Amino acid sequence: GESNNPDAGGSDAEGGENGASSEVAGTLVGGGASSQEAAMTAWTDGFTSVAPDAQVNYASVGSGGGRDGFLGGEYDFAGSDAAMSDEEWESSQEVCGPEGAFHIPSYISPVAVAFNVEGIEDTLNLDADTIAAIFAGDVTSWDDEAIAEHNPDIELPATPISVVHRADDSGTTENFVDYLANASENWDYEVSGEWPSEIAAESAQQTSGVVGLTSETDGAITYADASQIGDLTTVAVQVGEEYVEYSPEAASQAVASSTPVEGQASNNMAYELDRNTEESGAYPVVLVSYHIFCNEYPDQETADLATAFGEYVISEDGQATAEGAAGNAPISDELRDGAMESLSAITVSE
Amino acid sequence: MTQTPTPTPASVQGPSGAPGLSEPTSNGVPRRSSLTQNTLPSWLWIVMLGGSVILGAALSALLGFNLATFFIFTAVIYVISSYIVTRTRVNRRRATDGLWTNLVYLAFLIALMPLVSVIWSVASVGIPGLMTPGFMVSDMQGITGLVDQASQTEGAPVLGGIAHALIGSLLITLAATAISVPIGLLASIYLVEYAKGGPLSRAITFFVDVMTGIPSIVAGLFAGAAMAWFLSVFSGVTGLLTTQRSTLGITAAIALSVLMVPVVVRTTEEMLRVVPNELREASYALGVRKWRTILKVVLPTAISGIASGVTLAIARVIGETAPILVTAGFVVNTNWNLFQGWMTALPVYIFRQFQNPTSPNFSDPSEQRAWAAALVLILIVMGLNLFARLIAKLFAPKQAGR
Amino acid sequence: MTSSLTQSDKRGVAGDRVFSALTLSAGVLILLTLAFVALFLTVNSRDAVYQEDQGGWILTAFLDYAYPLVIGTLIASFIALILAAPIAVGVALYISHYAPPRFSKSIGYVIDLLAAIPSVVYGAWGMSFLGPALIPVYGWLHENLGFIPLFAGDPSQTGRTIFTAGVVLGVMILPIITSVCREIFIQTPKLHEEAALALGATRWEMIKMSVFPFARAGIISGIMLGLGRALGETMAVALVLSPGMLTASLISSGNSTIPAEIALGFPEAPPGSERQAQLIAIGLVLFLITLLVNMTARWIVSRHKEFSGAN
Amino acid sequence: MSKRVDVIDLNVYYGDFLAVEGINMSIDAQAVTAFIGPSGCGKTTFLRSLNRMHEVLPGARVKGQLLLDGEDIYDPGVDPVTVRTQVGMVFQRPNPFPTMTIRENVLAGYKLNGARLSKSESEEIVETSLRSANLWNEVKDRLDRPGSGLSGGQQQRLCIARTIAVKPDVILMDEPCSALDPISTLAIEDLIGELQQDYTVIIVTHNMQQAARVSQKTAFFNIAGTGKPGKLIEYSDTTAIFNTPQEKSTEDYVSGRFG
Amino acid sequence: MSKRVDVIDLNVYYGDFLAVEGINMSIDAQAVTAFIGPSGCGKTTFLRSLNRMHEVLPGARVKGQLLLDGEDIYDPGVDPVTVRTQVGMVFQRPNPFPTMTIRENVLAGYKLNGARLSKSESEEIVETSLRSANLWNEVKDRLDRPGSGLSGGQQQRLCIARTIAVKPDVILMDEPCSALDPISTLAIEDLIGELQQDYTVIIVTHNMQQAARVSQKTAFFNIAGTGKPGKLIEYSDTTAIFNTPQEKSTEDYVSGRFG
Ligand SMILES: Nc1ncnc2c1ncn2[C@@H]1O[C@H](COP(=O)(O)OP(=O)(O)OP(=O)(O)O)[C@@H](O)[C@H]1O
Ligand SMILES: Nc1ncnc2c1ncn2[C@@H]1O[C@H](COP(=O)(O)OP(=O)(O)OP(=O)(O)O)[C@@H](O)[C@H]1O
Ligand SMILES: [Mg+2]
Ligand SMILES: [Mg+2]
Ligand SMILES: O=P([O-])([O-])[O-]
Repeated sequence: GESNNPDAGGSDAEGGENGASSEVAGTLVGGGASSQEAAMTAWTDGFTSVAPDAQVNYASVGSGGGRDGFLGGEYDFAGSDAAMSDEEWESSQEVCGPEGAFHIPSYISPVAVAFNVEGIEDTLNLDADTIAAIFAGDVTSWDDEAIAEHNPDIELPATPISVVHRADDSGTTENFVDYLANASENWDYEVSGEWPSEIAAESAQQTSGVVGLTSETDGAITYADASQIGDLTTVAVQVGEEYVEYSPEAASQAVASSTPVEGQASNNMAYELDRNTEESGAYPVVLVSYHIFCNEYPDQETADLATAFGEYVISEDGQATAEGAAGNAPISDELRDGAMESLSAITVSE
Repeated sequence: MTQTPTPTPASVQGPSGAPGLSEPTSNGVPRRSSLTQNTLPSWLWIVMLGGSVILGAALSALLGFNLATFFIFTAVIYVISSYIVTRTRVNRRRATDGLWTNLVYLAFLIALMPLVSVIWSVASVGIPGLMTPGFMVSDMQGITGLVDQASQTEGAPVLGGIAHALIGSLLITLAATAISVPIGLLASIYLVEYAKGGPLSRAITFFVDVMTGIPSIVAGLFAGAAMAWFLSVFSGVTGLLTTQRSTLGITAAIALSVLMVPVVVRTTEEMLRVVPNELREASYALGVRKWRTILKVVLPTAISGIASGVTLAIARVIGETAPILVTAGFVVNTNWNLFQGWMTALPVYIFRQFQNPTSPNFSDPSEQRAWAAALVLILIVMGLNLFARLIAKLFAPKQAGR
Repeated sequence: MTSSLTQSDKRGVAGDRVFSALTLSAGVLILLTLAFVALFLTVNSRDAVYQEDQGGWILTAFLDYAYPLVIGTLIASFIALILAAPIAVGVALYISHYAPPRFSKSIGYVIDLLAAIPSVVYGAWGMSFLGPALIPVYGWLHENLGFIPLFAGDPSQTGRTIFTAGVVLGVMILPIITSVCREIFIQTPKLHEEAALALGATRWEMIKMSVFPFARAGIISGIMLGLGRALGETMAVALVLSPGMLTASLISSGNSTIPAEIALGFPEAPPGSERQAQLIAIGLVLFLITLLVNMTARWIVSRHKEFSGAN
Repeated sequence: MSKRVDVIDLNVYYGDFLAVEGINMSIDAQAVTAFIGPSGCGKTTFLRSLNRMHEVLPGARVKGQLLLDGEDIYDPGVDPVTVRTQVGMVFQRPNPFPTMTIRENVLAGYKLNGARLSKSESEEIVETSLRSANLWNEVKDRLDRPGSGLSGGQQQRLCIARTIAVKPDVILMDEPCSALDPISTLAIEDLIGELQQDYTVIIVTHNMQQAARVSQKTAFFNIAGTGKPGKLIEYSDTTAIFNTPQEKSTEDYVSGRFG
Repeated sequence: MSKRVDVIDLNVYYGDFLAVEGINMSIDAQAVTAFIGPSGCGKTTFLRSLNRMHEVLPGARVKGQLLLDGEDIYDPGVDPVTVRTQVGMVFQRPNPFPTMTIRENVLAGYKLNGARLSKSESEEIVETSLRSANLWNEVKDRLDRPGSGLSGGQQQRLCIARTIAVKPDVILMDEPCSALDPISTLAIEDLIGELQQDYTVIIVTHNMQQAARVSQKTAFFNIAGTGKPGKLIEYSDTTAIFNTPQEKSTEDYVSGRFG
C-alpha cells in the first residue's frame, strides 16, 4: 500500500513570517516533559514547513530525564514543567558556557480540578482549604458540609469521593500540591512531583490516565492539565472573594503577577508563581511549561536551529498550531516579546 | 477373584503375609480382579459433566449469573464429583490419577482464558486500525493533533502508521539477538561442556540467574550510561566518531541484550544438559574434536529447545518499552541506521500513543493506532515462534528412539 | 592417520583452544557486564544513603523509604508465582503427556503466544479489563472474608490493586515457566517412563516417578526465570497498579513495586538529585533480592544434585 | 499366580506401518516361552503389545484380541494400568530410575500401590528381590546410592529385581541377559526356572542356547524383507523347534545357516 | 594398517575409586583379542582407557603407560583426538546420532570433522561400510531416513559401520553383538575376521563361544569383590585360555562353574 502521511506541515503551509529563518538545516534534538508531547508533535511538524531542511526530535522522557539529558549533553534543549534548581543551572554552565542555560515559557497551562459526579453537571465552587481537605481524604462525601457551604444552589449527591492522582512523578502534581501548600492551611505535606505517599487514593499514569480513570469512576476527582480534561466538570477556585474558573487569560494573569526567578542567566524567564494571589481574574492553579536552551552552542548550525525553533514555538503561528493540535493555551504577547529577546542572546562558543 | 498367592519358592518369597499382595487391595477391590473392573463406562463422564454444568449454572445463578462463577462452579463440582465417584467405584489410585488428569486439563483451560481475553481485546480494537490503508507503510510524520481531530470529529480516515516503529523494533531486536544469542549460546556451552564445576562456572550460573531479575529500566539506564562513557572515551582517543550522543538504536540493542542474555543462557543450558552423553562419546570415539562435536552433534540435538529458548528471549525483549525509550528515543520518522540518530520501537510507539495521544482531547485515532500496533507486535512474535518451530522441525532429532 | 601421535594437526588443536576460549570469554563477559551493572547502581545510589548536609549516613531514612517497596515487590511476585507456577507446570504436562500427540505442538504454540504479548499490552489489558472485572470479587472478598487482614480495608473501586498486578504478572510469567518445563518434560527418557508404566503405574504415578525427578532442576529454573521476570517487570505493573503506601490488604489500592516506582519516578527525578539516587538505590535493592532468591533456589536444587536425572 | 495368554489375529502397527501381522498363539501358564528370530522381525514389538506398552508410543496401535485367562486386554473397557500390574516387563536396555536409590528402585512398584511397608518388610522385600536377581552381594553395602551408578549388567539385574518384587502374573523379558556376564546370566536363567513354577514367563532372546535351556515352548518369528511385517513362523515345544522344526526357515535359523 | 598395543602398569580410576589395577599386557597387531570376565570387573573401563575415552567422564583418570606402536598415548604431548582417530570404538549400547539420517551417520566420522567428500566417494564409503556391517540390504532403500528409526540390532550395526568407515588402526568393541541376532552376530564375527587382517581388534564379550570363535588371544579379568579393583587374571592364546587355563578362577569362569 501507499503511505498515507500528509505533506509535512500541511496545516500551516503558509507559515514562516514570524522570524523563523528557512535557511537553518540539520537536526535539533530535545527531550523532556511528556505533557509537551502533543504540542511538540505539532511544533516539530510545523517547524519543518518553515524550515524544510531542519528536523526536530523530541523524546518524552519526563522533565527530569529531559534536564538530565540536557545537562549531560545528550539533548540540545529540554522541555520541562519545572524550572531548574540553582545547582542544575550551575552545572549547565559546563555545557552551555559561562552564561549557562535559560528558560523560556513555551506555554502556560491552567491545572483544572476536574471531577465526575453523577448529578453535578455544573462548575462547583470551592476554596483552597476545601480542595486540600478533599485531596487529603478528610472530606469523603460529595454532600459534605464543607462543599455545600460554597455551593448553596447545587443539590449534592451522597456519592463517596474517590481521589485520583498521578501515579508518576509529575510537574502537574508538583504545581498542584504547591498551590495547596501555599494557599491552604489544611495541607502540610511536602511539595514535590510525587503525590504524598501518606494519602491513600487511586492513581493512574500520565494525564490521560487520570482523566480516563476519573471519567470512568463515579465520584472521582482529579487535577489535570486543563487542555486535556475532555468532558469532565471543573471546579472554580476561590481567589479573594470571587470564584475563578480556569481559562488561558486567567492563567496568564496569574503568571504575570508572579516574580521571575533571580540568580540565573540574565535572559532567564523562569517564574516563582504566586499561589496566594488575590488579583481579580487570576487563576493560581497554573503550570508554566518551559523550554530550556543553552546560551552558547558549540557550532553555528545548532545555535541557528535552536534559535529558529525557539522562535517558532513562541511565534503566534507556533502557538496557534499547538492550540489547534493539542489544545494548549497560547502565551501572551508580553511574554512572547520577552522570550524573543531572550532567544536572541544565543551565541556560538569560541 | 481374591486369591491367596500361591507360595513362591524361596527366591521370591514375599515377607511374612506377603504384604505386596494383600496391601494393594484397598477399598475391598482386589488388585487381581477382572481386567475391566478398574474402569468406568465413558457415558458416566458425560453425564457427570452435564450434571456439573447444570449445577454450576444453578449455583452461579444464585449469586447473579456470570460466566466466571459458572465456570468455577462447574469445574469444581466436576473435579470433586469425579474424584469421589472413581474413589468409591474403583480405587484410590485411579481416583488420584483422574483427579490430576482433570487438574491438568483445568490448568490448560485456565491458561487459555487470559490468552483469549487479551487476544480478543487486542484484535477487536486493533483490526480496524490494521485495515486502515497505509498503516503498515506510513510513519507519523505530519500527523498532528489537527489530523486526528479531523479523523475523530469529521470522520476523515485515521492517518499515520507504524512503518518507522516496525523498522526500529526489527532492527533493534535483530541487533540485540545478534549480540546476545552468540554470547548466551557460548556461555551456556562453556557451562555445560567445558566448566568442571569450578567457582567460575558456579559464579556464571548464579549471576546469570541474578541477571534475569534486572528491572528493564535499569538495563536501559545502564546501557545509556555505558554507551555514553564508551563514546566519550573512544572519540577522545580517536576523534573518529561523529557523534558524542548515546541515544542510538544500538544502545537500545545493548540494553535489550542485558535482558536477553540470561534467558538465552538459562534455557540453552537446560537443553544442552539433557543431550545424552552417549552421543558426545560416539562423536569423540570417531576422533571428532570437542568443538566440532559440540557444534555438529550437541547443538543440533538440542536445537529445538534452543530455538524455543531464543524465541522466548526475543519475545521477552521485543515488547520492552522503558529501556528502549530511554536509550533510543522516540521519533516520528523512519531511521534505518542503528548507529546514527534516534529510533522508535513498536512498544514505545504503543505506549506513547496510549499515554500521550497525539491529540489529547481526541484520542480515539491514537488508541486505534496503538491497538493496531499491539496487534502487529503480537503477530510478529507469533511469526517468530512459527519460524523457531520450523527450525526445530528441520534440525531436531528425527525421531525419538526407544 | 598414520602420523605419529604427537604430531597432531595444529589447526585442530587451535580450533579447540579458540572455541573453548570463546566460550570462556562469553561467560566472563556476562560476569563483567553484571559487575558493571552493579557498579553503576552502587556508584549512582551513593547519594541515597550518604548526604553531607544531612550529617553523613542517612541509611534509616532510606530504609524507611525502601522497605514498603521491597515488601510490595515480594507480594506481587509471590502472588504471580503462586498462581502461575502450578498452572504452568500443569499446562506443560498437558502439552507433554496429556494432549493428543498430534495437537500437542500446536497447543504449545498457543501457550507461547502468551509470551508474545508485549508488557504494554498486558498493562493495558489489566488496567482496562482485568481490574474492572475483579471489582466485584474484591467486594465479595471484603464482605465475606474481611476479617482476614488480606481482605480488610476498603475494596478498590477501580480494581487497580496489588492483587490485580500479581494476576497480570502471573499471566505474563506463565508461558515462560510453561515453555521451560515443557521442553524438559518432553526430554524425559522414554526408558524411564516406560519403566514406570511397566510396573503398573498410572499416568500420574509415572509422571511422579519419572518425569518430575528428571525435570526437577528444570522446573525450578523455569520458575526462577519466571520469578525474575515478575520481580523486574516494570511497565505492566506501572500501568495496572494504583500505587500507594504499604497496606496488608490485597484488595484496596496501595502498595507499589520497585520497578514500577523506578519507572514512575525516574523521568521526573531531577538530575543528580537525592531522589534520583534513591531510585537507583532501590534498583540495587531489587538486584540484591534477586540474588537472595536465586541463592535459595540454587540451594534447593543442589541438595538433590546426586540424583539428578541428566546422566 | 499365573495366567495363560491367548493371542488371536493380532496385528501391530506403528502408525501406518504394519510391524507384526496375524499372530495366533496360546502361551501356557506356569511355563517359559521363548521368542526367537532375526533382528527387526518384531519380537520386541509383539512383546510390548502383550502388556499394552506398545500403545505408549505415539501412533502405535494394535488390532486383534489378546486374552489373559480369557479376558481380552484390548477390550475397550480395560484399563491398561491394570493390565500392566498383572503383566510385568524387563526391558532390553536397563532402565533403573536415576533419581532413586537402589533400595527405592526395588520398592518402586510397591510404593505405587500406596502400600505402607514397615521397615523390616521393605528390608525383606529388597533383600529377597535383589538376591533372586543375583545382585544382593554386590550392592548390599550401597543400597542408598543411586541406581544409575551401577555397571550395565548390575543395572539390568536391578531392573529384574524391581519387576519381580511386585510379583506380577506374567513376566515379559526382552533380551534380559544381553548385557549380562555368564554368571549373572546363569543366575537369571535359574531364576526364570524358579519363576516359571508360579508365573507365566515370556522371554525374547538371541541366544539359542538360552532359549533351549530355559523354555518349554519356543516361537520363531521371521520377516520376509525390509518394510514387510514380521510373522510367527513356527510355535511349538522347544525341543521340537530345535530338533524337528517343521519349517525350512526355522531349521535354517536354529542351525545358524540362515540368510 | 594396524598397530600393536602395550599396556604397562595401568591403573584406571573413577575419582578416588580404583576400578582397574595394574594391567600389564601386549596386544598384537593384526589379531583379535577378546576381553572376558564377570560383570563389573572393569572390562568396559579398561577398554575405554585404550582410546582415552575414559577421561571424558568427570573425575576419571588413568595412571601408567599405554603404548601404541611404542608411543605412549598418555604422554602429555599427545592429543587425545589423534588417539581416537587411530583407535575407533563401538559401544555396548547402540548410539546412532538422532539428528542424522542413516547415510549421515555412516559418514559422521568424515562430516563431523569437516571433510569434503565428493558424491561418489561418499556413496562408496556408505555402501562399503554398510555392506561390511551386514546392514546394506536392510537399509539401502532408506538411507535418508533417520537412523533412530531402526531396531536395536540394526542401530548397533549402523554404529559398527560408522566406526569402520573412518578406517582406524585399532578397533575397540564393547559387547558389539549383545543386541544382535545370531545372523547379524555371525556376520559381524565374519567381519571381525576380515578386519583382523588389517586392524588390531579388541572385543569385550560375554559370549565365550564368540570369544573362542573370533579371537586369537583372550584376556580374563576378574574382581575380588565389590569396591575392589578389577585385575587381569590371565592373558594368553584363546585356545590356551579355554583348554588349559593356568589359573583356577579362569578355569571356573570358562567352564561356567564360577561364582
Ligand atoms: N518406534 C518405531 N517406529 C516405527 N517403526 C519401528 C519402531 N520401532 C521398531 N520399528 C520397526 O519395527 C520392526 C520390528 O522392530 P522390533 O524392534 O520389534 O524388532 P526386534 O525383533 O525386537 O529386533 P531386535 O532383535 O534387533 O531387537 C523393525 O522393522 C523396526 O524398524
Ligand atoms: N561412571 C562411573 N563412575 C563410578 N564408578 C563406575 C562408573 N562406571 C562404572 N563404575 C564402576 O566401575 C566398575 C567397573 O565397571 P565396568 O562398567 O567397567 O564393568 P564391566 O566389566 O564393563 O561390566 P559389564 O560386563 O556389566 O558391562 C564397577 O564396579 C562399576 O560399578
Ligand atoms: Mg528387540
Ligand atoms: Mg561393560
Ligand atoms: O506534565 P507532567 O506529565 O509532568 O504532569
